[in-house]
Amino acid sequence: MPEKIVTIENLKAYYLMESYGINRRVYAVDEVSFEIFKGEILGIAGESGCGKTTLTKTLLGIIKPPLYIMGGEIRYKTLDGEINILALQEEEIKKLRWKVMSYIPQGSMSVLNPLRKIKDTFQDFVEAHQPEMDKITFNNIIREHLVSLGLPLEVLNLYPHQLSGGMRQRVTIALSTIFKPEVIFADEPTTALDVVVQRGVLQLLQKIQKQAGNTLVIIGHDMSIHARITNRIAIMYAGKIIEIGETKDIYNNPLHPYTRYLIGSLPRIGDKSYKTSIPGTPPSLANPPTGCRFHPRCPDIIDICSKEEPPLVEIKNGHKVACFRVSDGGQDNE
Amino acid sequence: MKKIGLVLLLAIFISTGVILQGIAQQLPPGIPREETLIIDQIFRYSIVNNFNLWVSGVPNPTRQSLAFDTLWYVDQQTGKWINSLAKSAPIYNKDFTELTIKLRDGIYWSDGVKFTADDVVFTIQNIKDHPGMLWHEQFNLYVDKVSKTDNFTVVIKLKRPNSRFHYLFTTRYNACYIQPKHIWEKVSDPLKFTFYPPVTLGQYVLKDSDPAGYWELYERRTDWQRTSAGIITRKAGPKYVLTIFYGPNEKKVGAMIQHQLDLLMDLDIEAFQTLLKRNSYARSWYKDFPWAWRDELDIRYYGFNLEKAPYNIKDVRWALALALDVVKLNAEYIGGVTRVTPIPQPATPFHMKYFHKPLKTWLRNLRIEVEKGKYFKPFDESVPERLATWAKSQGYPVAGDLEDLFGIGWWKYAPDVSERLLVKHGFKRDKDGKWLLPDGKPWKITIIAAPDEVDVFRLAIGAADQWKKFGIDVDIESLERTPYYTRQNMGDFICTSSWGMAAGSGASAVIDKWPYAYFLHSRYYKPTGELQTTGNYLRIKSAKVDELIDKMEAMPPTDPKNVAIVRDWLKLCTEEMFAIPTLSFKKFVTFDTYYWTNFPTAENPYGQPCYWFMGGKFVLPYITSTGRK
Amino acid sequence: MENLLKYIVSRFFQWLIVVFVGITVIFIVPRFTPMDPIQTTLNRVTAYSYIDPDAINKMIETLKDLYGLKGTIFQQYVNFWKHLLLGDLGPSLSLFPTSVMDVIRTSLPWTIGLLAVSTFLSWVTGILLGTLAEYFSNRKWSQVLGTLVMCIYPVPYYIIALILVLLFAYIIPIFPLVGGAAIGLKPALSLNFIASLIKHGFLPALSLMIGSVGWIFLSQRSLTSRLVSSDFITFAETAALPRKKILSYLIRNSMLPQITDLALQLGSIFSGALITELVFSYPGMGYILYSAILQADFNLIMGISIFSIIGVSTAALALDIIYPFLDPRIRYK
Amino acid sequence: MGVIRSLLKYDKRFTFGFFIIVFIIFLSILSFFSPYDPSDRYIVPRDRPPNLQYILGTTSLGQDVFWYLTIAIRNSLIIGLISVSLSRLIATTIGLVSGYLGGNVDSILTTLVDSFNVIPRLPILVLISFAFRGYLNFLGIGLLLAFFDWAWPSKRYRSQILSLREREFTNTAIFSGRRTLGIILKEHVPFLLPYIMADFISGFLWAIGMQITLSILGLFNLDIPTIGTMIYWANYYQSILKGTWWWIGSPIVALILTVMSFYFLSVSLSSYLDPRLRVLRVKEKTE
Repeated sequence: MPEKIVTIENLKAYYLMESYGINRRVYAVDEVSFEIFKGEILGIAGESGCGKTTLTKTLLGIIKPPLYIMGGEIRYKTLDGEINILALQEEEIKKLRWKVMSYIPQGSMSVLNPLRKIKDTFQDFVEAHQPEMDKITFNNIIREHLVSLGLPLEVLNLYPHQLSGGMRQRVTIALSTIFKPEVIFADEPTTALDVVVQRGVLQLLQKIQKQAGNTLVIIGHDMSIHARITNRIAIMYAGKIIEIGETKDIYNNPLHPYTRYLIGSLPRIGDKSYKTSIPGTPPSLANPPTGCRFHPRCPDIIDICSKEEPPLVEIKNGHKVACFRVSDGGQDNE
Repeated sequence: MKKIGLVLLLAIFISTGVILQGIAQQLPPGIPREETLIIDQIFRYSIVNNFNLWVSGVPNPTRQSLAFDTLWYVDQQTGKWINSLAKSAPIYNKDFTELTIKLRDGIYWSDGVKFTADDVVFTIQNIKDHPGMLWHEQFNLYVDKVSKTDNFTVVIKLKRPNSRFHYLFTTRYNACYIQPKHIWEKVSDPLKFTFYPPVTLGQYVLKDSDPAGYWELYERRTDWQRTSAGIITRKAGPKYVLTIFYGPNEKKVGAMIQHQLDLLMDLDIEAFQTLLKRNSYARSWYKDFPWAWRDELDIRYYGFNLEKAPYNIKDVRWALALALDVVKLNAEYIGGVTRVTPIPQPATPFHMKYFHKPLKTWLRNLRIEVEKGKYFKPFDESVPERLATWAKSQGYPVAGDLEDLFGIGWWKYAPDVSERLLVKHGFKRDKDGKWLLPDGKPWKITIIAAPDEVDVFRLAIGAADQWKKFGIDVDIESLERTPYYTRQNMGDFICTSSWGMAAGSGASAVIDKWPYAYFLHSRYYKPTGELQTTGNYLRIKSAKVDELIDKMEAMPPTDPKNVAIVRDWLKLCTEEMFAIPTLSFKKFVTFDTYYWTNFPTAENPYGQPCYWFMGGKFVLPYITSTGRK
Repeated sequence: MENLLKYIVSRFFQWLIVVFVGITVIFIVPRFTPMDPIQTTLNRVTAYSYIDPDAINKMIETLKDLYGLKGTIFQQYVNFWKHLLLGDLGPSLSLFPTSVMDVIRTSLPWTIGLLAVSTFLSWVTGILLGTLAEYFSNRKWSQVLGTLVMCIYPVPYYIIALILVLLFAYIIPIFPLVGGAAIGLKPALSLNFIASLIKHGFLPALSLMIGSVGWIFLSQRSLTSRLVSSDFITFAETAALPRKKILSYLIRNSMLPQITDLALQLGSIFSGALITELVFSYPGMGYILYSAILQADFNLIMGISIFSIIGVSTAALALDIIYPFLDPRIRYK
Repeated sequence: MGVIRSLLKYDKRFTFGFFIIVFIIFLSILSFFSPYDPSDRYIVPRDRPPNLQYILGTTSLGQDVFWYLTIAIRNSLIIGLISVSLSRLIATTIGLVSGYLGGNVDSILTTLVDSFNVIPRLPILVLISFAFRGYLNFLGIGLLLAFFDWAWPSKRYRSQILSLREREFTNTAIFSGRRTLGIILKEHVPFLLPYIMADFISGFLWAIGMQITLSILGLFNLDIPTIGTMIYWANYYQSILKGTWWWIGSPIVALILTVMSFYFLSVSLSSYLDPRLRVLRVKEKTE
């Protein structure tokens, strides 16, 4: 059994909003439990609006109104033992960030301060966590880091707008990994990059993971990326994890009808069959369907689906699924 | 971030400190309040430390009375002739082509140089030589040659006979100031010369001034006895005079309430009454009602462009006059504090003596023809009484002679007569009672007026209200001075609520009225639409007027026969009703008797209270300390 | 570099055109009003004394000559440019023969002192408060401040000034009624003089600042609100950059439009603050210009306006040239 | 209507602004039922403090402050409206033409606008109203104010349009072959509208403020009752010194309420119409 590095238990993260008098509660992450193992590459997949970004935020401990944690725990294993970050003060969480857990934002985002040279941005980030570092050490560390990631040193003296999209994303990755964090969360790291650049960025991520042996969590809707790089995948639907397991198990034997749709949407070489898109639209998280949240779109619906929520049940070998048809054996494996 | 915060904090800290310091000392160190008379500077100097008052653009609110001097004065309060730099009145030869001026011996410039005939000769010659200086045109027009016969005698040869040349050196407000030769003779460009520090003849000398132009500080000369005011009054006056401009009236009132201002030029009645309530030491000419000083030589009137129909008709002008209720105009719009006058001369004690009272019988018998063969006597002697009744109803004490208080009378309020006069000329009323012109169009009058001249503006409102009541559509067009003058000069108006010289209302405290009538002579007349520059904006053009002006011109000003001619002139103006004179000027010249006393008042009218006129120099020495500190 | 030069040259030409047109308009407008500087002078000179009509007519000729008002408007216009290019703004007509430059010199220091300081202070205050208020928009004080600004900002300036002067010069008389410094105090680098300057300038500056702090506060808040949700700020926050750093990111990135505002404000201070000067009896260009208008002093109106026109257009020019240094993304076109 | 109702219910700024504006408009409509002609003076006892008969007291000119105020408010609003309508008409036209056509037209217009912008506004306004005050009626004043308030807004509109044109969706829309006008209407107007709305109100507030400034200087047509001229006359008769606070106080309070309510309304509306926030709302709905 691999070592757990993050344990999530019954996590509930809701948006509570009041706008023009309407009180709205958005169940972005609802009763989610899973764990992340040390040294693995975990994928979190799902359509946009399924709550995966909220989940990421919560895992990073970025909890700002209107987002509220309504219950559950997120425990990181650190040198000081297990820490439930939800019980920490904001300042304490901030100390963990970039060292214990780090974050790589979407590739399309302009995440670098446009008015600062890359060098200065690096300095800002480093100073934030190691204010006492002297200039020479700082320079050495950055150079070493960039070289180890195979990035040209010239970028340091450039402004963000002078970099290509791919280079910008690499620099961002370098920035996020400068302290060699234990867990790296990459939120759609390759979105909006073209295919060739995508591959380069993914290779970079793999390289980092291999070099430092840290844990990488990739959040994204693109199942082909998950297939290429992850060890395990968690599938999210409407604020819930509906299936989780080793990548090969999920791809070879998707148990949840939703997972099957997602995988079915992958293009395969030589496959000329018609790609069925998922019928219906994603449900509103503010007003999720009763019972199984997928039931209005599910082709294999049975009575209980609309009445009770299916629990996440382990089928075998850490492969878990939340579906009555699977757990009550009504669904064949092949 | 922190630094900015720190700076901000520091700024707040400092400013709080400054505030807590309380009211700063009003006066500079070493200038004791009890020795300083603080007077209203009237406006702010846009340019500072330029004392060249011989050019048009150098502002001169109060300097001339403190520091400058000329040959003769006429006190507009008493009518007294004062020989200032001159030792005696002007001496003309028989045909008025030569003027001899005798100067006082013993007057000194502020730098210790003796004042002599050279200075007078130099002044005239210098101004004559330099176009652009004030009085340049006049000297060129009249002066042939100027020379001295001895150190204290100047002889001026005139180009043509002129019995009034000395008016250029005789002042009500100002007259040609004398220049120190020993300073000016070294000046190459007298227009640009700033004359700073000024070397002057007055009993005060500039000590300090504000680079921003809000104040000037003067100090009494140690040799004040060697100035004209010193010689004539034999009194010293306050040691320091601070002239200061506080801003609009409410600020002046605020300053006087705090005893930071001793003497101010004028206030509107609202501000004045507030001041009285808040500062029991403050007062104006009278201790009680009617408070104000009413003896300035000027009047208010409604004027018409006499070339615009129907105002070219005498009866129409009379009709408009008779549709006015002067008691209401005075009481409700001006506060009832000034005198009424039916003739175009101010109702000051001096003028009432020579003109108003002697003309009363004539006024009483004056008739206007209402319809063919039917006459109406318009003069109303009961006006002073009615004003007194009104004043009593307001709870004001009314004491003394009613004529002295309110004037001799005015025209009757007789809208019925107005109506008949108008009907006679073909005017009609429409079914709503509104007047129609003889051609059937609605009658509309637009009165132009300048709001900064408070009384004329309020009188414009009054006339508008009363004529409206009479059935004429009236509105007021408020204009700033400059466009107001332009409109008048071009004849681009129907009715103007005005003041000053038109129809000969301006005056000096002398019997001679030629200087205030000559410009109505038809040789200076310009029709409507053409710019007239001399003052006849009413477009008066009359042979009778010409005849009287010619008569005046031929008469030396000192000739006693002048009175009769001037009376004829006033009769003519009144009969013709060129303009409708209403009230005498009034000013709330106000003083705070906390630190200083013995200002000229109704009880002690030793001089005119206009300290900013050149003659103010003969009043300042009488002002004495109360001893308060 | 070549780009820069080309840009500066073309931008300079635009500057020339703008200045030329602006000055021409100011030259023409007063001359088409029914105001006559000569008549105004005559009215002033003859107000209390009698002058022979012949003398008056001669005087008109002399004044026309001295005032440079001879000839057609076009001739006057050509003449005006001839003098202006030599740096000569001519004599003031209402304060004749004092030169326009001298008149301006008397008042300009006060105006620059008051307006530059209050503009700059309100700029700094507005930006700081605006940024903080948006960054901490959930805090009570931020909401109170926001509401307060919203209530005061739209109130016309005169009303604010009037209320201040009533409160602090009459009812609680802790500030002086008049002037730029205490009576008898000479301009000097002494603590006393500076304290007096601050004391006299405090209320006028405060009145000016209330409105402009409000304006900058509001605009800074809206600029910041866009930034706060922007990617790089979110990322920086995720990376747990210190608050100070984030605020400096916010300020630095919202600076460009604000600097534009500041520069144009500073460029336009030359025409003074008329209402301020009137209400607080404070010296400055506003009143000079106002009385120039009242007295049809064409040259003085021109002179002050030229300062103002050149001030604003030069500020705009300077901005366009230094923009790329402030924002590396902008390049000369 | 639904929008107003929901704004009224949940946005305090809007509620405040809306009710005050309704009240102000009610007052100005009331002016048509005034028992007095605004040019009538000395028709009621002078200088009476507020009482049951004259609820806002009377002036030193014998006018009823309340009824005079209703007319003043009406006139101020009308003049502001004339001015801002004209100026924004010019400004949007020039801004649109300049922003969309580009090229030479743009540079000529830009130079024109810039030349106009460098001219000091207040002095020229003072000069013109000083010289021609007598001829200024409602339309004249509106025109005059409008004439001095189109250049800056048109510059702002232009830059708004330029930045809109740079945005991605314009390109997408062009690629998808939609006609320019269609793009402008469908894609740009929703973004410009709140901007123009807010700018319209700020122009309105400027016009009112300028009325006040000119009136204080006595350079407005003083014979038209407006909030500004009312303050002028109150000052002229030394209302503050004399203690007739109701005379100067009423227009000032009315003025502050008016500008504040309009401003609140504009803030509230523009945040409601702001596309960025609207996107947010749409998101909230679907999530």
